[in-house]
Amino acid sequence: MTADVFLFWFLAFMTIVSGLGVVLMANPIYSALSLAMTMISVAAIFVTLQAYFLAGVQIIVYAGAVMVLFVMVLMLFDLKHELQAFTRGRATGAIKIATVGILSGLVVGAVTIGLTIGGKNQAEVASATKAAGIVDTTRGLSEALFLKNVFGFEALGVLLLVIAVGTVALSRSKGGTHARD
Amino acid sequence: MPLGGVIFITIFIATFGVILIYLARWTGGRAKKTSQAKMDIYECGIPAEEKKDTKISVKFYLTAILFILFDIEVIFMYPWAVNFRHFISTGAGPFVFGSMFIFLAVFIFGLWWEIKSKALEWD
Amino acid sequence: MTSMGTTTFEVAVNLIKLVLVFLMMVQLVPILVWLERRGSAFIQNRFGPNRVGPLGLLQLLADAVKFLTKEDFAPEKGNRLLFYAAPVFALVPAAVAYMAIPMSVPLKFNEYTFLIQGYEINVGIVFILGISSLAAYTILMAGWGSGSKFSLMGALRASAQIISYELALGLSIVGIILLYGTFNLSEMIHAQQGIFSFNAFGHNISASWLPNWGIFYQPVGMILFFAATFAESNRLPFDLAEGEAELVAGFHTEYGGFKMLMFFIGEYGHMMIASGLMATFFFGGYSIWNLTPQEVYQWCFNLIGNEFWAGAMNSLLHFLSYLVKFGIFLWIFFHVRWTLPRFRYDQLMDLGWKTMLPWALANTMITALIIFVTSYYVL
Amino acid sequence: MPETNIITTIGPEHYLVLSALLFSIGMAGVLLRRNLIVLLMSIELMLNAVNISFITFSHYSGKVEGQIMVFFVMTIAAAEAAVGLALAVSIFKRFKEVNIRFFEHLKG
Amino acid sequence: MNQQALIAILLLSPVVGFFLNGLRFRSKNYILAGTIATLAVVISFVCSVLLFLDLVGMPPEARRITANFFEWIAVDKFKVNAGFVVDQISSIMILIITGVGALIHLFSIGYMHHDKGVTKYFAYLNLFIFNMLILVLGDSLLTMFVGWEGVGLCSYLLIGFWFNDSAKAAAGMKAFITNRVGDAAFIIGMFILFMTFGTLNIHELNALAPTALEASWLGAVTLGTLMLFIGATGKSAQIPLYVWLPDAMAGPTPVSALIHAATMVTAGVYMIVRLNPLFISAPNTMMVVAIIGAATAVLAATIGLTQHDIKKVLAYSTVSQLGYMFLAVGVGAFGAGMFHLMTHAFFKALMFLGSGSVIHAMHEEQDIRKMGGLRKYLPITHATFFLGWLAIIGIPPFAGFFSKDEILWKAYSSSAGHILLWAAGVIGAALTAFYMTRLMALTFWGKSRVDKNVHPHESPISMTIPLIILGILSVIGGWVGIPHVISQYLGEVPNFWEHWLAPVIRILPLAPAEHGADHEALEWTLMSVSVGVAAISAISAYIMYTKKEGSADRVAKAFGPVYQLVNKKYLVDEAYFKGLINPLIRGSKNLWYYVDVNIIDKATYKVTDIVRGGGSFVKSLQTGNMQQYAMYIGVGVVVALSFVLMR
Repeated sequence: MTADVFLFWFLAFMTIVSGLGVVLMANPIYSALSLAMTMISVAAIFVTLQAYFLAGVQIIVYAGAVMVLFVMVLMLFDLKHELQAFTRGRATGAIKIATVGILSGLVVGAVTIGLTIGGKNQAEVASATKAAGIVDTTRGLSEALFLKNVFGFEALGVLLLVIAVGTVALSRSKGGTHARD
Repeated sequence: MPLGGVIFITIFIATFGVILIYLARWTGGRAKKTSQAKMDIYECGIPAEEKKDTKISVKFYLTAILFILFDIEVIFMYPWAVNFRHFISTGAGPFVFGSMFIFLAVFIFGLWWEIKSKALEWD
Repeated sequence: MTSMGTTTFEVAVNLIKLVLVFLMMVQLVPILVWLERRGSAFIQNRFGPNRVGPLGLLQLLADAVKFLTKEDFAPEKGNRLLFYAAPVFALVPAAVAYMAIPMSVPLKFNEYTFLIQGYEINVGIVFILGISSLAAYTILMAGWGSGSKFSLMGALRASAQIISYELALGLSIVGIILLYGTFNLSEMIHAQQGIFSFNAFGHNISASWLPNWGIFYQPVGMILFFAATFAESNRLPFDLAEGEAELVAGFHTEYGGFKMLMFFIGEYGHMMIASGLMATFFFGGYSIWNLTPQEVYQWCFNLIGNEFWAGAMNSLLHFLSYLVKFGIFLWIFFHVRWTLPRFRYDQLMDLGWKTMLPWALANTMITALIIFVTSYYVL
Repeated sequence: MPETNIITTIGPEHYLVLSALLFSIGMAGVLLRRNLIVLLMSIELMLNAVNISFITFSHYSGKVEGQIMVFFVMTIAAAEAAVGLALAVSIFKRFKEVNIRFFEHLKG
Repeated sequence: MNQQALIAILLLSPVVGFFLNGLRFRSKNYILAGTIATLAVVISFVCSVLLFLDLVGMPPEARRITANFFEWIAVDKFKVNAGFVVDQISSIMILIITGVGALIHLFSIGYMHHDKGVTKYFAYLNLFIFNMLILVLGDSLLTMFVGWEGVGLCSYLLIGFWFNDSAKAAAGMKAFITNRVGDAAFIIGMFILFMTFGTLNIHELNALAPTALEASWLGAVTLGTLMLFIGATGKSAQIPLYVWLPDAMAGPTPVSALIHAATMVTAGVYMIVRLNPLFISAPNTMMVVAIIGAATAVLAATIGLTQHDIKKVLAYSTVSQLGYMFLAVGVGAFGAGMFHLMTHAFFKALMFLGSGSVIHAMHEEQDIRKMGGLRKYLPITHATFFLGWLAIIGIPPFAGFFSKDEILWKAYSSSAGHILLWAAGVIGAALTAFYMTRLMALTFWGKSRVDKNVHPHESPISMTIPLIILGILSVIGGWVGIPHVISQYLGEVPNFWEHWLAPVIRILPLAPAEHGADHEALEWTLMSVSVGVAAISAISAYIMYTKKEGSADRVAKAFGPVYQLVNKKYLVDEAYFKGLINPLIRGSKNLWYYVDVNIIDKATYKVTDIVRGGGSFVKSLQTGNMQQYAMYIGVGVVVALSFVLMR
């Protein structure tokens, strides 16, 4: 077992465990911190897939910004415990769990069956990757972003503007004791 | 990318920190509860009280939200900045330059709006 | 391990090197604390610690003993897990990020090349920004884990401040990225070696008496970056988190003993990152004035005559050069602390959002415009 | 054709299965948790899972478009989190709790 | 600069102005709005001039600049490009539109400064200029039709600009609906032409136009061109669809000058000139055009005699002059029609702007009976108006003389002409001279009948500058087309106009009988007759309305019923209401009551009841519980995925 393989299993383990932590922890702050851990693990997985820049963006945006916001809001509300972490209702609960289970089973099954059928081409896939050779991923990324998908890029700029305006408007809405004005 | 190294040193430092904590606990000993006041949180000598609705300004989380949004816009500029000379050399310079300036105009408009609407005022 | 080398020997050396860099950081902290205390005393016409050992140097050891013998305290109301985890996590981002800063020219040994840094990362800037942005968790965990209002307020303030200035920080280096066209710190330093020289309108302009440092191209960016790093490391004049008058000591009000020391190490670690990045971005990193490493190596080789030892000397000289720059910036951190008064919180936020951010934007746009005009048009 | 060991040879299917599992975990969170903020976090988890598969396909097909998609997804996820949290704060201001069931008031 | 880019700028500049003003339509900053709008049109004007100079630089046969921006519609054979053509005809049109347009924009800054919706007004004006440019530059009938509808829309918006006044809003609607009738015919015409020739491209249509004349009334070309002509009667206010134009004077006066005198209403004439080979091959259509034109010219002029509203007089004058243009194109004198179109644009825009200046000075008073003696107060307005007056009544050497004389000569001499057409033209000219002199006399000359509370004042400089420029153009505008009979005494000044238009105009041969050597003498005779008649008519009007007051009333009394009939515009509006509109309204009411309420509504209610029943069932699934919704999604995905995978 080479280091790379070990690394993958390690990261996959971390991802799944911290991901389970998000869902299973009763205290939402622990959930948030687990999620931050998941984000960082996912960033590491991006690195193993040679998406270096995106790994950095993942950490900056998700772990460094979005999750900080989550933690901040949770602390703002001071929600230490929930009286009841999970939804009630035995029948719907069963359906929900069954749905999730079947879905993951289906996808996992599909992926493994689909790719073991195509598995004999695995070596070819690998060599094709080498040939395609994303030599400088950041350069490829910027070329695709600023030359081919420039409209999406500008549209996202506008989207962010709209969100900024919208959240300010939302947070200004009156009501409750936490509102300042 | 030396991912292994990063993970190694992370685990190393975390272990190091945990060991230090335990070391200090071992050398200094755990705090003995000689009085309730000792174990209370520090509130300048006034008996600590816990209220459910501590008033904390919404501004904090508003700042965080605005940070996220602007941070992403900054992140968008990174791949542009790093390949800007490359773009110029391939002749796509004016296009990329123009598209980023439109993006920046939106950015500046957003910032201007936030300042104008007093979303960033901390009385 | 992945990309840490191909042979066992290389991997082992690299891993040991990582530990060494970390220990260097940790060991620098007491020295810096001593320096700060002596320095502040000097500035304020006091003596400072001068009883224990020569020049009070053994004060550090005394402090360490004191920290170790303090009893381990955690408030009952708080969350013990987060309360204890916070100081441990305070160490991690600072150290992991600092590892990526190159400190000297690579050392060649047989067929191996060892970098004088923890590890080289090809998206170094993004990596350092991302990892150091994780510091906000430490603060929030500590503040919330303490279960105290003062701590929580201090933590919220500190984290809001950190993220606000992270924006200005991130934007202030876009100019640098535009200039060098890379995220890789080593490549940036490489671009700054040698004499002052650049191309504009198809012509080369150079000055042999000046180094090719980034500060000459990005003075505004430098000022903004340096100011933002002050806020990022929660140092004066931006140490609102521990505004003694209102918030006692901010998020580490409840901390004492070794846990407190670990927060200190984290804070100094951020200062080290800031100083290292200042040197790397704007002052040629480890490079020596306007000389290239090849020239220095040639000089060493003429002096010694042995390739390996000449290389080692070369690395050492550059490391010293780095240390000088590094030290100057750390000293500026101390000096500013004992010179400037503290901001009020609204002034702090105004400075970050309404002054530094627009200036950083303007810097970026003007830099891009100049680069575009000077390289697109050939006269 | 040598026998490929599922443990020692890492291929795209490993990443995809990881992605699927993470997605299912996130989905379970969305379906089962009651705290609105945890719900939002679970959605982020699902988006991350999707990102993994995008990057996987991008890497194994040698095309950079997948990464662009991830970039966009990240942006939109952050925007979604911002709006979601703003809503959660509004709910909290009104009901002093961030239980998902208060969203029923939006039914009208 | 690239010619295609010039065309693009020419077209887009008003659009940019429209958006710049339209997006801030609440602003009351009239200087900014006016500057933006005027600049936009000035830029277009500069482009037009550059394009015109480019054309001049080309050899005469190749004077044609095309710009295909993109393929707009492509359905099987039916292909329409967003293509634009600048040739001899359209280059003149764009010069007029942007040149006169720019002057009118400038005038509006002063005229509209007190108005609340001034920014909106300028946005509409720019939009109009854009649509008008599309209309004239479009290389196919469909592109032209886009502009055709666009100018109709702008006309509607601007007539009803002060829509708080229900009469003005109604005037806008009247214009719009009347135009719709014509537009429907225009569309039918396009259908017929496409069915016949398989293309709508004007250039191709002209090339495909049969050289043999089509004698039948039911021939495709005749029907198609007739339908197009009916469209033109709507847009250009000819019998029977002229009724909207006098009412259109409800809009701001500069609008009347721009849209309802200089540009939009001439679109019909322009369209016929554009398609001249096609029209020539349909002599029956030509005859109809000429007769309608002549009839309109006389009829509108008679109504103009009796009106008291300064703008109404000018409006009927416009209808009458448009009649002249149709008369010209109807007898095959396309060049003369275009010529008159241009000179008319100058002097009628001038007179409308002058009347705007008067109205402005009189504080929104439009009744000429309450004016008089304004020459003292409004010297510049009077002087320029005077030039316009000389031009319109056809006194040499003013612009109107040359174009009108050309039309009258062609009406007589052309093979499609007739002496009766010529006579109608002369009568029209005499009437024109009469009522225009009456207008001058009642407004500017004689004793002041101005209300004591009103203190007339000269208009600001932004309003007088356009007047002066247009005044100069009204004098010299006709000199580009001096007919041979006159120019031979002036040192053989070439007739620039004819040379310019010659390559794109098919000229009907002169009637064989007139091919004699004495046609020069004949031309002189006819010319002196028409000028003489006009002069006598003008002098008599002058005497009647300034020297001998009350004589006009006596004449009116003497003609009693006829005068009343004319004053009430021949009761055409009333007839339309009685014969067409009221029956239509009654019919639709019946349709609504019997068909809609009883049959259609009942059926749809049945459907909604069913849907509502289903909806209330589905509604029970909407609990507001988001997680339940998410579960539905999940179950759906599972079902879909298993279907795909198990297949």
